[in-house]
Formats: sequence, C-alpha cells, structure tokens
Amino acid sequence: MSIFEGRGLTVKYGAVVALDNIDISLEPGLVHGVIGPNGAGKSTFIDALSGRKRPSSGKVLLDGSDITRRSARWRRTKGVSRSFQRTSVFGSMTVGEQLEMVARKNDEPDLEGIMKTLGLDEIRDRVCSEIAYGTQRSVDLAIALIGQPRVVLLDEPCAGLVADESVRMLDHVRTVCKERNVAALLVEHDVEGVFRTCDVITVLDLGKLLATGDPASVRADENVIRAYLGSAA
Amino acid sequence: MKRQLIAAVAALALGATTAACGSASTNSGSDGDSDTIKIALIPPTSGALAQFGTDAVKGWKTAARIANDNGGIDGKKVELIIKGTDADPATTLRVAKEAVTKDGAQFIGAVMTSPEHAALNAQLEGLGALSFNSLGKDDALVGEQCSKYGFHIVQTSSMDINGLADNINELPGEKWAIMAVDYATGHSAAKKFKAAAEAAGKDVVMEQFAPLNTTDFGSYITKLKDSGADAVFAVEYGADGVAFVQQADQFNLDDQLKTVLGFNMVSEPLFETLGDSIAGYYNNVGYDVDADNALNQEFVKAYTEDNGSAPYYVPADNYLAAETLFAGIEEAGSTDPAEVADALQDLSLDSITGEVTLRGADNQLLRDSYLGEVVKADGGLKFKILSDANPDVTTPEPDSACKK
Amino acid sequence: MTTTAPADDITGDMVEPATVKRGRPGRMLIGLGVGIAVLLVGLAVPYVVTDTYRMSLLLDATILSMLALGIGFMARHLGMISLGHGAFFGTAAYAVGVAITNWGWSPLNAVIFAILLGSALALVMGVLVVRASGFGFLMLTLALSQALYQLSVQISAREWTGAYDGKLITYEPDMTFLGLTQADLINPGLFWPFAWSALVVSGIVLWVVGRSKFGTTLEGIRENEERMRFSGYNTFLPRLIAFVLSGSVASLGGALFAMNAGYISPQILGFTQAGDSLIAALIGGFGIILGPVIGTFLFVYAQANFNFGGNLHLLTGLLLIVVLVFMPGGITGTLQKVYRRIRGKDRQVSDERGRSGRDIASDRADASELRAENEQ
Amino acid sequence: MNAAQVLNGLALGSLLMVLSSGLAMIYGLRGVANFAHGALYMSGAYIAYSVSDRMGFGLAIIVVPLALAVIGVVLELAFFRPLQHRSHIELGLITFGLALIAERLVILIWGEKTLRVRPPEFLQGTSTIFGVEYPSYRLAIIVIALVMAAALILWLRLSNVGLHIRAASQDIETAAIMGINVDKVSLIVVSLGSALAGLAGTLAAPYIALDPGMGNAFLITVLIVVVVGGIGSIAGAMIAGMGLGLIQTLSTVWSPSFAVLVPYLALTIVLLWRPTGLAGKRIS
Repeated sequence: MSIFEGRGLTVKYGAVVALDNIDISLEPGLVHGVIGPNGAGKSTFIDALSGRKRPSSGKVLLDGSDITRRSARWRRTKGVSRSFQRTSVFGSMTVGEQLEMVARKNDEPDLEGIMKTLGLDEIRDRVCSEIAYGTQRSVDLAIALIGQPRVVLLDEPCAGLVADESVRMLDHVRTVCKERNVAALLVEHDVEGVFRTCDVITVLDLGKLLATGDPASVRADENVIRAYLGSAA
Repeated sequence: MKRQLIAAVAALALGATTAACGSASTNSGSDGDSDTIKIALIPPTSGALAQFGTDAVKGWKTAARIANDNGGIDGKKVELIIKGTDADPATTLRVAKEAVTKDGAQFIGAVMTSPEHAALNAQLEGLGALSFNSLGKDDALVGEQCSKYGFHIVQTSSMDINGLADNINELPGEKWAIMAVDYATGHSAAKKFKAAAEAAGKDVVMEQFAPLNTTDFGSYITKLKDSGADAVFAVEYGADGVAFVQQADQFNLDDQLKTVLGFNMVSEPLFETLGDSIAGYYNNVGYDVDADNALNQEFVKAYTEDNGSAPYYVPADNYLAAETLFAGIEEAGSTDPAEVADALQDLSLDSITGEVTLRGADNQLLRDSYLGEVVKADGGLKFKILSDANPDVTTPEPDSACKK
Repeated sequence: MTTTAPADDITGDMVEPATVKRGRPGRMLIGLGVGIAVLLVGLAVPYVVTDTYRMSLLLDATILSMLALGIGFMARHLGMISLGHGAFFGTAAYAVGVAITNWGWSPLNAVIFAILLGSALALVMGVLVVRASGFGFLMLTLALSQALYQLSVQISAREWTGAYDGKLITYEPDMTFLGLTQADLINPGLFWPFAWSALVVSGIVLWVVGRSKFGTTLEGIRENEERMRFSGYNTFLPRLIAFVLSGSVASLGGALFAMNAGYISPQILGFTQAGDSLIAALIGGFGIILGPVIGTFLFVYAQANFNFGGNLHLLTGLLLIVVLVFMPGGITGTLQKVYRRIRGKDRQVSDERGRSGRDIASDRADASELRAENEQ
Repeated sequence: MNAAQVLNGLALGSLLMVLSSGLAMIYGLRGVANFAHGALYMSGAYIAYSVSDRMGFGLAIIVVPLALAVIGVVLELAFFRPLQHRSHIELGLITFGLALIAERLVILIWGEKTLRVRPPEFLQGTSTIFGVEYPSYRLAIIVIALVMAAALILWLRLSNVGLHIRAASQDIETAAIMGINVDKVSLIVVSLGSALAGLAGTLAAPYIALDPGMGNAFLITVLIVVVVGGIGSIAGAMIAGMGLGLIQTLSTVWSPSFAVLVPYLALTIVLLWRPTGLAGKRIS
C-alpha cells in the first residue's frame, strides 16, 4: 500500500475540467515527478492533493484512509506538507525566526541540519524579504521540510531560478528525500531536471493523464513524445 | 515620489480652497475683570443645527448690546464668550469646562439639544456655573435631570403639546392620523395628543413612528393615505420634517387632508426651503413676534436693526434667557452664580412674552404657548397666531423626580 | 493567498516593519522597567498640571488611547484594520451605566462586568469577522458596530441606553468607586491615576504579548496566513484571541470613560467615533505600540483647539491624506525612519519605495478579499 | 400590502442600484472601497440643487453626472493612479480622508440648512398605475434607473471597452499583460462610477431632503450592498441594491425599527452563507 494516494481526482472550474480523473501514488524514499506543458493542470493537481483546492470528485488517501475533506492544517500535522510555486515565506521575519516558528509547531529535532543542508545557517538573522530570490526559494523548501513530514508536495521549487541554482535545488530535494525516507511529489516545469532527479514520472496534458512510469519508459512513450516532449524539445 | 507628490498637491489644493472659503473666526477669551458678566455661548457650529446655533447667538448679542448700551446690568458690563460645539454632549461638556475654568464664564447659554443639557446639568454644580436653556425641550430636564443651576427658559414638550391639545377643537378634521418620530418626544407627544383628541370626540385612526433620520417616507405616506384619515398630527423635525413635507406633497396627501398639524415641524428657518406647499399647515409656536408689548417691540426693532430680519422663536427664546438672567443678577445685586440662582427662585419679570415666572420647584419658566397657522404674507410665509394657551393650562405640576 | 517577495511587489506599509528581536529576556526586562517608570512618573501629572481644563483633556486622551491601543494591536500584529472597536468601548460604557443606574450595582462590580461584557461581545463578533481579511474585515467590523449603534438608539432600548438622549449614570446614595464618590470621579485629577495605570498596564500587556511566541504566530499570520495553515498552525484561533484581547482593552477604556463622564452619548457607538479613533491611531502610526496613543493625544489636542467652525474633520481629512501619502508608518514611523537614517543604521535599502514584500492586508491584488479562509 | 408599497420599494431600490453600481465598478477594478462615494453622491445632489435652481431640473440630470465625471477624472489622476501600488486598505483610507474634506466643502458652499429641490413641472403630480395613485417623479426614477441598468449591462457585455473593463476587473495585472490599456480603462471606470454617483444624487435631490448627513446615511448601506452583491460584480450590486430597497421598504411597512437593521442583517447572513457575496466567484 502506498503511503499517499490520489484516486480519480477531478477538478472543475464551472464547465472547464482542469483535472480529469487522475490517479497517483507516492512511495517513501522515492521522488515522483509531475510534468506537463502550461495548462496541463499541474498546479491544480498539487492544490487538490494538498487540500488547497477541494476536488470535484475523487479521493486523497493517506495510509489508506480518506483525507479528502481534511484541512491543510490537519494534513500538515499528520505529515503531509507542501511548498509553493509563488514563493511563500514570511517577509518581515528573519530566516531563523520563521523556521523556528514552524519548527515549534512541527517537532523538528534537527533544525540546524535542515538549515545547513539548504545553506541557510549563515543567513539566519537576515530579514527574509531582503534576501535573494533563490535563497527565498530555499527558505520556502525548508519550511516544507521541517517536522519530518512523510509526504512532501513541491510546487515548482525551481520556478524563477537560474540554471545552476536549479540544479542545486533539485539535488537538495533528492538528497533530503533519500536521507529522510520521504515520499516526495515534484511538480516542475524543468523537464530535464525532473528526468535527472525523479524515480517515477507522471505526465499530464490538458488535465488528463498522459503517461506514468519510470523515466526511461516515460521518455519512450509515444503519446508523451507526440504531445509534449516533441514540441517542447 | 513623483506620484506621491501629485496626490499630495491635489490634496493640499483641495484643502487650501476649503480653508480659504471657510475659516470661521471666533472671539474668545478675555482678561479677567470681576466686574463683567461673562456668558459663554456654546451653540452647534456644525451639523444640521448650526443655523439655529447662529440664530441663538444673535438673540444673545442683541440682548448684550441693549444691556451694555444702557450702562450694563447692575452696573456691570455684559461680555459674551462665543464657543462652538458639534452638538455631541461630550464636546459640549468639554467646551463648557474650558469656558468656565479657563475663560472665567459664570453663565452658559445657547446650548442646543436636550442630551447636551442632560450632560451639562449633571456637572453644573461641580462647575459652579448657571446654564440657561432656551432650546432643549425634553421634559426630563425639569424632571430627573434637573439641576439647581440649570434654568429651563423654553417651553417643555409637555407644555407645547398641552397647548396644541387645548386647541384641537378649533382645527378641522374628524379622523386623525399620528405620524411621529420614533423617539422619546415623538412617543410622548403622540400619547398626549391621542388622549386629547379622543377627549375632544375625534377618532385617531392610526399611529405610526418613523426612526430618526428617515429619508424616505414613501411607505409611511402610503399607509397614511390608506388609513382614510382627514387630518394628520406630525412630529418630525429637521431634515426628517422637510423630507416628510416634500414627499407628502409629491404623493398629493394634502388633497385628502383638512388639517396638517405639525409639532415642532415647520418653523421660520424652514419656510423658504419648504415653500408655498406648507401654506395652511398648523404648528405650535413658541414665540409671537407680533406680541403687543413694549419690551417685545423694542426687541424686534433692535434685532431687526442688528440682523436685517425679524426674530423667530430661537433668537427670541435666547433673548428671553438673557432677560431672565439679567433680572436675576439685578435681584441678587451680584454676579455670583450661587446668589443669582437663589435670587431667581420664583422670580417674576416682565419680558418680551409678557409677565413670566421662574418656578422654583423645577426651574421652569412659566410662559404662554401658541398655535399658529402658516399663511402667505408679502412674498413669503409667516405664522399667524390663532390662539395662545396659558401656562396654567399647559404646564404640568413640578416633577417629583426633580431633586435639586 | 499571497505571497511575498518578488521585488517588484511594492506595497504600502502603514505598519512599520516590526523587526523586533524576540525572546531576549534582557530586553523584555528593560521594557518592563521602562513601563513601570512611565507608570510612576505619569502618576505625578496631576501635581504638575494644575489647570483643570488641561487635566481633563489629558484624561480624555488617556481614556480614548485605550480604544486606539486596541485598534493598533490588531493593525500592528495582524494587519487587520478595524472600524468596530468602538462597539466594545461603547458597550462597556453602556454596561457600566446600566449596572450602576438600572441595577444599583457597586461601581467596581459594574466596571468588571463591563469589561467582561465588552470582551464577550468581542468574542462573538470575532467569530463572525476574523476570518475575513483586508476590506472584508474592515467592512464587517463597520457593519456590525453600526448595527449595534442602530440597536442602541431603538426606542425599545431606551430603558437601557437612553436611545438618542444618551444615558445619564446615577449612583445609589453612598456608592463609591475605590473610595471615590461620583463627584470625585468627574474630577480629572482624582480620576487620573485609574486611567493612567489602566493605559500603561494595558500597553505593557499588549507589548509583552506582541513579543511572546504568540506574537510571532500573529506575525506569521499577518505575513502569510495560508502558509501558516500549511505549516500546521491554526490561524483562526490566534486571530480570535488577538481580537478579544484588543477588544478587552477597548472595553476597559469604555468602562473608565463612563465612570469619568457620568454620561454616555449615543455617538459613542457611531460611525464618526469609530472613524476618528482609527484616524488618530493611523496618524500616530501602528509601527510601535506608542503610535496610536500619540495619535490620540494629538487628536484630542486638535479637537480642543482647532475645532471652531466645525473644520476639525476638514483638517483631519487633510492630515490623514498627507500621512498616508507621505508618511506611511504615521508620525512615529516617520520619526523612527529619520532616527535610523541619522544613526546611519538604516538597513532597509528598499525603504525609499516602501518595504518590499509586505502588505498590510497581506492580500494585495487578491480579487477575493472577502473570502473567508475555511478552516474546515 | 399594496402596489404602492411595492413601488416605494422599487423607487428606493432604484436609487440604491444606481449608487451601488458606480461603487461596484470602482471596487471591482481598483480593488478599493471608495469611501468618498457617499460624498460624491451628496455633491451630486447639491450641484443638482444649484443647477436646477438656475436652469431647471431637466438640465441638471445631464450636467451633474458630467460634472461628477470630471471629479472622477481628478480622483483617478490625482489619487488612484499615482497610488495604485499602495495597499487597497491604504487607498481606501485615503478616500475616507477625501470624504471628510468633501463633506465639509459641501457645507461651506451650500450651508448646513436642509434644502429641497422640486421635480420638473410635468412630474410634480401623481399618475395612476396598477390602480393606485403614485407620484410621477418616483415612477420616473424607477424608469430612469432601470434603463440605466440595462444600458450599462449591455455596454459591458457587448462593447469592446466593456470587455476590457470586465477583463481588468477579473485580474488587472493579467489584463495589462494581455495588452489592455489599464490606465485608460481605469479612467473610464472611475469617471463613470462617479458620474453614476452624480446621477444618483440628482435623482435623489427631489426625492429626499438635502442635508449634509445624506452622504454618510447612504454610504454604509451602499457599501453593504456592494459586499452583499459580490465584490467586483456590477450586476450583483444592482440586484442586491434593488433587493435591499424592496426588502427594506416592505419591512418598514411591517416594523420600521426592524427595517433599520435589515441591511446589517442581510450582510451578516449573506457573508456567513456565501463569504464572497451573492454573485462573487471563489477564486483561489
């Protein structure tokens, strides 16, 4: 049994179907990538899984039990956390303050470790709105990782980062996932990065599931090549 | 920064024009000379009542001018300390404290509303100043809220309503409807009028109360029309009164009515606004400008010289307050508030409204009340006094709740 | 909801960035020491200001400051601008009046009752409004407090509130408040110690709460409510607690107001009173706890000295615009900025354009400002 | 209950509809609850008083909205545009300050006295409709407001500018990226919004009495209407305005003191039931 599952997730905005009957399951220690062109429903998908958006139909399961109607807060306390595509940090607080604040709620034995891994220990006294954007993304990630979550849903952690920052970010994600045995979902625009980082990949297009499987098989999938990789590459 | 500048310049320009057309000046303060009678005037200078406030001050000014022209009162010069309030009791109280403690005023006048007087009465003794109320009509001011130092010059609501009730038989109409403001005065006026009307053998077919500050009387007027009434007793003041009259006009309510009897509804300052459509309306009148006595003729002449127009009840009642105060000072031979207060007990004096008496039990001035009809006269409107009612008839016994 | 950071997201800041260093017991103790010193020094005021009139102005300002303090607390720590705190101030004032006049309670019990009632009202109102943010919160607090005003002037409420006539407080004979008779209570010099202590103690309490861990939680909610929920925090309860706490301070002010004035006018619950207190607090600035207090003292001073001809609101309107346009952060915020600049310690590079990545309502450009975030 | 009472409700509703549609337009686009809207409406009524005094009411109904449109242009150019990057609350409080200034300005120009405006001659009497005798002027208000509402909705739905306004009201930043001239759209919306406040003031002048408190008296009600209707939804505001006018008038027939509380009750109930207002969309 998977630790975290989405079954038949469907999200409708009025008549528009943004997400159409998608299944997914995450395993501890594996990074599961989700890719797709703009408008594929990636953000809607992570919102539906994380409790930001209530799905029109379908279920979200944690350890096999239905948590579809649970709040974001409840999910977090049960070990499901997420990060945000538009950087979501606490602008007026220092890096240290806000991580401590989150750690206070989520019992983190090794806050120093997280800060060190993400290179934040040296800027702990800087006010968050004044640090570089790339570093803010790391803070965002750190907030999601505090409290030893079992499932981490990452919404485009590399958005807005330059190439080498991006590479470093994905390395961090993979390292943390392996070290802490976390089930990670990585929604990302950067296709190559996903192929490099992820153990399993799901491809979405126009709200529909196009393919899912290990990187090699996805890369070879005809539908994927036709609809997505072919045009993008 | 540039954007901020545009916005700020715009704001400042707006403000500058405003300040240019409207910085009201006031004179206040004086060098303390114990041989002057210092009267602080605290009228509303903003809000819907500002016009009345201005006119109240005019009454006092004429009184002070005449007194000073005649060598003062008891040999002392009269000095007016003109302040202002927004008619909020808290403001009025603060200004009164300032006038008494800072400017040395011994007497207070031109305070407008009953709530202001209620708040002021509660603190008069502490302040050691006398207040002369020529505008706040609430009965409680001579009842539970009365003060040894507060003098009620204007008629109370009860006196007004009793004056009207006394004359109900002179007014045409058998089926009366009552339209009153949903306010203490509205309810007590309605109750008393109803009793008087029924005693006079009239039908009261409906009573309704509209909240204060009602702007749309449409549904009330529709109900009035549906009630089949042929006369209306209306207790609506200020903007509410104007809205009611104007909308009644649009609904052609007058066609159905023989009588519209207003209670404090139409008065001289509103004649121009309301226009000819109120000709034929009846209303209580506090003061008869044509009263045939020498003091009144002197006052009307002096006031008209000062202001270019004849007085109506607001300046007149304030002038009457001044007359009462001056009589008290002369009687006491002193300007000490406590001594003047004692001298005023049950004092009778000749005034612009004939002989009046200040009743000691509740500090109410006993004076006539009138019923008037709005008539057209030389291009405008004026009140024609139909009858007057004696204080014996109008004034209730002193309220036992008044423990001064 | 929203997010911080992209550098072009220039937003206003009526709230001066509160980059306070928390959790240092040393600073906390210094703060407390300063507070107690201010309290003691302030008690001497009636001996210095012997003029009754000046004294009564100071007293008025002190009492009204408690209302502004409550408004300022919500603005400073949660970025929530309230037009409804007048409701707690007014309710407490009326409660004192009713308990003493209608029920013949002792003044001390009446004051305690008033604070509890005002706080209870804050709790009920808070449940309805704290989920909203930005304009939603502003309008809901305005609407609910106006509803209360309309109720208070209903003729059927006359027995309790005196409706439009206001409520005169009359004591049973021989009743005293901590040894003061009703006549003493009206005396500003004699009443001063109560009002001053209440203000300083309320200020210290709010300051300590603001610096506590709870204060950090509030700041987190102000900065990014959604992320707080996604970090496992309940964001409703802290907002409710803060609302009730600020409402209690306003209630205390209202109770003292009634004790001193002896008369409650219906305007106390009106739109103008709510607007005036907010403007005073804004002009003072929300950045430091003293801001709203300073604003209120200035406002009371201006009211006493520049109100002739009814031009007070013309002036406050102008001042409000000037402050909002040129001096975000109000008077205290601007002074702080100037001070920092002189000291050369201004770390804020982006200060010139307003601090980036912050937003008072924390949901700028969010079309669904009224959306209540469901806690589920 | 009779037809006249329903007409009374429609008349009040019409006034609220005109007033709130202007407020809703500005709110939807700029995200700012314009606290000066009540002052604009009051200014409109007072200008209508002066204009109809000299040139007749018929002219006032054209001149006043134009004059207010000019004020709207000033408002946009001097405040909304230069300060558009400020938070909405700050901008809202600035309009609060503007309202305080404008209210005083009106008093300084026209005085504090209650004033009265007469409707044009041919609308002064009553007409018979649905078997009841009803003031012709109130019928005219209802007709004018309904025509205005229909025209506004059609314009927003069918014209190019209308499309741009709707797009910008959805998301002003995206609209700008899509090449819509947001500055131009905003200028049109703010001036049209204040013109509508001017129209409401003109219509109100012969309907209710003019006094300096009239702006504030309506401001809170209209803000409530806009929130109840759903922020940014002009049609929602119109429907809520008409609905509130009807409910309030009809409850006045039943109990005047209850009717005063109707707007507040409506707001609380609607927001508890649908936090985004009747026509609001849930955007996340």
